[in-house]
Amino acid sequence: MEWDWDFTWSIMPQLLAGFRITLVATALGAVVAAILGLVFAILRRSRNRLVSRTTGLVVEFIRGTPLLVQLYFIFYVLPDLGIRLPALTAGVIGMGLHYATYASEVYRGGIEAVSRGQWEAAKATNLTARQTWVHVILPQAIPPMIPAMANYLLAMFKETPLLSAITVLELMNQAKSVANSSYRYVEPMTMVGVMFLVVSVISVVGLRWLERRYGRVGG
Amino acid sequence: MGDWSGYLTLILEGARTTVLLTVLGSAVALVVAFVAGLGRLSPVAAVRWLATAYIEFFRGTSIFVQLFWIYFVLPMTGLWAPTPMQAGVLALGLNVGAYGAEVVRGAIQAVPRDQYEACIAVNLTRFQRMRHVILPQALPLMLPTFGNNAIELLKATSVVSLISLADMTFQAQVVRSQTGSTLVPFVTILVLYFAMSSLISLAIRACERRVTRGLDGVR
Amino acid sequence: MDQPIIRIQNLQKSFGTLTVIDGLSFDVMKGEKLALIGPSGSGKTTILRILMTLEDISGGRIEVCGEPLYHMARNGADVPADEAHLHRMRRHIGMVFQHFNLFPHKSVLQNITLAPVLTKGERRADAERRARELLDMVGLADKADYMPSQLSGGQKQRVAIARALALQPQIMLFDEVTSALDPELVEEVLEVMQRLARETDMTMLLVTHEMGFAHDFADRVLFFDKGRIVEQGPPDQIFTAPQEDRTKSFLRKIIAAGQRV
Amino acid sequence: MDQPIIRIQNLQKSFGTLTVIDGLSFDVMKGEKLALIGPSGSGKTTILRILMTLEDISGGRIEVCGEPLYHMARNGADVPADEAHLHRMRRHIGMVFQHFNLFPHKSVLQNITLAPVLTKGERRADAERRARELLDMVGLADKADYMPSQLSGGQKQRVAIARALALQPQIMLFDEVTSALDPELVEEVLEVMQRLARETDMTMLLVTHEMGFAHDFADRVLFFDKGRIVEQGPPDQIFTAPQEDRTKSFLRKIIAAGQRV
Amino acid sequence: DKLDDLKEAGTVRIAIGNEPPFTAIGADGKVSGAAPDVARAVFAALGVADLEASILDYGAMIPSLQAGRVDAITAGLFMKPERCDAVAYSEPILCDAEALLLPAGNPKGFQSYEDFAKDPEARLGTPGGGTEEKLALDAGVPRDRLIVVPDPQSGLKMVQDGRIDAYSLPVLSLNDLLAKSADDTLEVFAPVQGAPVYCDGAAFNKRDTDLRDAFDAELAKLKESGEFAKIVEPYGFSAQAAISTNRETLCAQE
Ligand SMILES: Nc1ncnc2c1ncn2[C@@H]1O[C@H](COP(=O)(O)OP(=O)(O)OP(=O)(O)O)[C@@H](O)[C@H]1O
Ligand SMILES: Nc1ncnc2c1ncn2[C@@H]1O[C@H](COP(=O)(O)OP(=O)(O)OP(=O)(O)O)[C@@H](O)[C@H]1O
Ligand SMILES: [Mg+2]
Ligand SMILES: [Mg+2]
Repeated sequence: MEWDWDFTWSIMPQLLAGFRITLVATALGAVVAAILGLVFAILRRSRNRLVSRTTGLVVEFIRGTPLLVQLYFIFYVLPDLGIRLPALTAGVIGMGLHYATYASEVYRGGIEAVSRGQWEAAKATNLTARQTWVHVILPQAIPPMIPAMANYLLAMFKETPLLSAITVLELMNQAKSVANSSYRYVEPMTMVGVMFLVVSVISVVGLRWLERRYGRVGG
Repeated sequence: MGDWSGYLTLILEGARTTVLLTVLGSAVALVVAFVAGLGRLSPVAAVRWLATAYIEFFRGTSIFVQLFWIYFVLPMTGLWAPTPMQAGVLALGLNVGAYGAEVVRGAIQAVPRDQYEACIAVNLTRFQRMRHVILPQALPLMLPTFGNNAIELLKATSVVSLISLADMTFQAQVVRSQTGSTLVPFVTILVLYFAMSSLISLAIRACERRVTRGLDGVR
Repeated sequence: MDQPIIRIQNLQKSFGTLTVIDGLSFDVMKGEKLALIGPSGSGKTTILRILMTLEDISGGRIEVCGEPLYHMARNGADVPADEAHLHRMRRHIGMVFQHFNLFPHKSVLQNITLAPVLTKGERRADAERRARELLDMVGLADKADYMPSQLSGGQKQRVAIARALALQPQIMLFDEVTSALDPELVEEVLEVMQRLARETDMTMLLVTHEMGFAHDFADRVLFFDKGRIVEQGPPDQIFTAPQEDRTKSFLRKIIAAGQRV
Repeated sequence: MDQPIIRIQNLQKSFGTLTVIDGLSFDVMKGEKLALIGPSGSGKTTILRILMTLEDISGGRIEVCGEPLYHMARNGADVPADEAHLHRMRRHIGMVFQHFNLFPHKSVLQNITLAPVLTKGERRADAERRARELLDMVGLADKADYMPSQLSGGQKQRVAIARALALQPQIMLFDEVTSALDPELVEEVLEVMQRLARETDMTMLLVTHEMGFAHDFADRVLFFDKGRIVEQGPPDQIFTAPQEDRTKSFLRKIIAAGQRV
Repeated sequence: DKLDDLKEAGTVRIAIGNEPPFTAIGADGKVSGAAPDVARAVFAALGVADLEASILDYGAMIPSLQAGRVDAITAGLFMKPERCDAVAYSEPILCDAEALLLPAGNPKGFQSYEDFAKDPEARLGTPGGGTEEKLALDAGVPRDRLIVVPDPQSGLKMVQDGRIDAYSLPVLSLNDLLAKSADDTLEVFAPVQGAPVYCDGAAFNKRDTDLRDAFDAELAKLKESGEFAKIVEPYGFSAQAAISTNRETLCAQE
């Protein structure tokens, strides 16, 4: 089976349309993950045992089971409970929820990496709890988180093909569709590989830059 | 419809495949992680370069694409036609191994420089340094992340259905289309996945306790 | 120096099962300069941290400026203080740490003005003017716009002192403020503190391993061991004519290690 | 004390564009006890690290026990030393670090026996017997089976000394071995070193900020500044009658900070 | 040649789909269904006793055949010109017309793929890259209203949940799906007007035409003897439909 360039060019518009959906899903998923992750992190720090334990269990559960199965659940089972989400929305929520559990760990690491001395200095200069968070802790905690967060963003991007299981027409789904109707698998799949690789390589370069710029949290 | 115990057996057979993939994949990943991780720290530039290329390639492209290449494209070259199990184990092992390699490198570099210098001062050779001083201290740093990697690998096994391996997710799909029930098979496998990932966490924690014995107060 | 500004009564402090301070009582007069000395682990740092409300107490009572620190009156009874009460009491107290704890993401000037602007609502311009005066006093007038990472240890510590002074506390706590410094840099910090001690009537509590400086600085020296006061008195008496065996052996070791007292 | 055991000739060392040691030359006689003093950043540590082959050199030549350290003869010409040559040369030299650098995952005894067994092929039983003798000498005979984390700083440092001695080097390097210790723990370490200095004819190089100890310990004191020797001589001369202004001002600051010299 | 190899090995590897009644998997994991049963009978006659079936994505079947991962596909993969170019088909085996799964009573009155093109709100579900998708696209249904459904069960669920107005598959597949769901709010509309009747055949690698010819010979015997009808008719397929047409006709039919 040899490579057919004409065919490759003819399927590019369709693949690019899928690529656009992939990017949109990644971006929206990242926003959900960033916000929900912070919520998880804060709930896990709660003094109320019930709240922190329950959050812990939920986070562990989500982290311990495959995203694919969770997506099936959200898309195909939730309607039985009266919640019917459009495919892309379900995908964004599923990915966002899954990656929020990773993000919450990054938040935790970033906050814990701020030295105890900073909390104490804030107390000794009589700042309130809110002032301490806003002016002392978060400005120091967030920059070192950026590389780890960016890493998960990239990981999430690479997992978007799972969305084809819930009928989102992203890049991989488009490629499969093309492959199925043309019986040529190699060109579309290779182009998908190339697109992922291009984005990843660019991101890795960007990541290195972020790591140099902001340092790194933990291991 | 009906025969639930029969279909449950089907899912359990899938679970066996999932466990097998996870165990073998982790074994491959572990070996590869050490080879590539140490390779990145090699004094020989060519070895370093090779290790870096491997790591970046496998972290940069998605597991779907890697699996596809190993299973469909590799046989076309006439070199080797892996069975689905071999292809699955190889793809999972190489993919997760690339992440593990960075963990190995990070942990080794996290051993304080002081320790290398003490080794030189008592005149240990390069190999003796690694074997007796650096690795025993780096191992406890690697373990928690290795545990997370193993869980990632477990979750990634669900993608092997792409190449007709009847893993747990795949069998759940089969049961779903044969019985018409979505809820039951998916709840079953969610529980099973969570049980498996919890088992991995517990095992890793037990290992951690073993290797950190006597190291308390160091970190 | 007429009335106690700090009153510690039967103070108890445990970490888990480890009792670190066990029934400690002492008063500090307004304007007094106190040096706390004693072997490692004797609880000196813990006392300062308790006064700064960085730890909880396990028992006893502390009064600062005539008000209870860890308690407050509610409906006539003493109840544990809430965060608002602690916040109000902390106005009286400032602390300088062994490891400076400057805010690394703020410039020297911002480190000093942050708290006055936020907690006392001072206008930025006023706060900056006073910050510059304080920097001048600690000899760092030209470093206002530096970041902490660009300073030497001694300079950092002098900024930390200025930061604590900016809130104009009545009581200043110093915990081994020179022990993280290179020997050459120790003097510049001690000099600033000596000036402070001479020129202001602030109450000062100093924990230190520099016996020579404790001698010159303090009105009164407390020698601690195992969370209790073993001996106290004017520096001349403690350093040249200690009464207790524990004090004597401690001072002997310090001298043997090459320090003057 | 008849022939130089260390010979440093026109040594150069830069980190990037920063020249830290610039044309340094001096000899050390067999059995001599040398103290290196000087302000922070003057290059004292760097010299010890170069002798221990923990750094590369940028220029110049060093001989240890009559052999070049960073060079080796090949086909009649001097070429940079390879790892095997360095490994051979390191047998002559031992070093004790400021932060002890014990192996945290090995017991005290294993810390001491590890290198003799691995690098000199000693039998375990022999190595352990000698390790126990050394532990006895540093006053820690009862701590053989402790882990380093269970020891105090002073005890850790004495184990580190025993570990270095176990390899029976001809030259011992000490880099500020007490400056990470609590003052009370300093003496026990200095005592061990003093004993060593008196009782063995090992050559010793000591970097320290404890002027009093340098005075008692050394046959000769080198005062460094900016990577050069400013002044050298017997301790009495350097500490009581320094010739150079730089030396005088350095000692003045040290004394002002509370040290005896 | 290939057949000798298979006889030697004693088993033939076939690709099947996960779509009753073309294929069925029992609770014991045993593979049955019309397509594998016919293949089993023919290969038994050829002297290959065992049949090792792997379930594949429709899209992955032809690449698997080309990569030598399976010896044949018997999965209800309908003959169409492009497919006939890619693989070597046997004579027709299972024939079926297209149908729609939609709410009982067909409230919006869909009868053909064109009807979906005309109604600007209508959403139609089809398998990705399948025959139905192609027919719908040709009929002018825009891409964004044509939902790629990963598997039949998901399609059923999406019609039930109102995510799509109809789901299109071959008649017998939908009948089986609906029967299993026992959902009387849905019905199957068949056949879709203007859509041709398709038949599948066993598909072989283009290199293995000898094997295909041998298969054809035995298949013809089965059809002759009436054995063929006994196998496929219990599953709802018409034996006559397969016997009355042939490969040439079907491969030419767009
Ligand atoms: N957060 C804590 N948790 C448990 N134990 C603690 C904690 N902080 C202090 N301690 C213990 O309390 C005791 C007193 O400690 P503290 O730091 O007050 O001593 P110190 O007199 O300041 O000693 P040093 O001279 O070494 O600074 C020590 O035994 C110490 O280990
Ligand atoms: N690895 C390094 N990279 C860059 N510069 C270095 C490095 N090690 C040391 N230096 C620089 O070399 C100079 C000499 O350092 P060195 O540690 O030898 O001084 P020192 O005399 O031991 O000082 P101290 O008394 O503070 O220990 C300093 O300016 C230091 O910043
Ligand atoms: Mg303390
Ligand atoms: Mg030094």
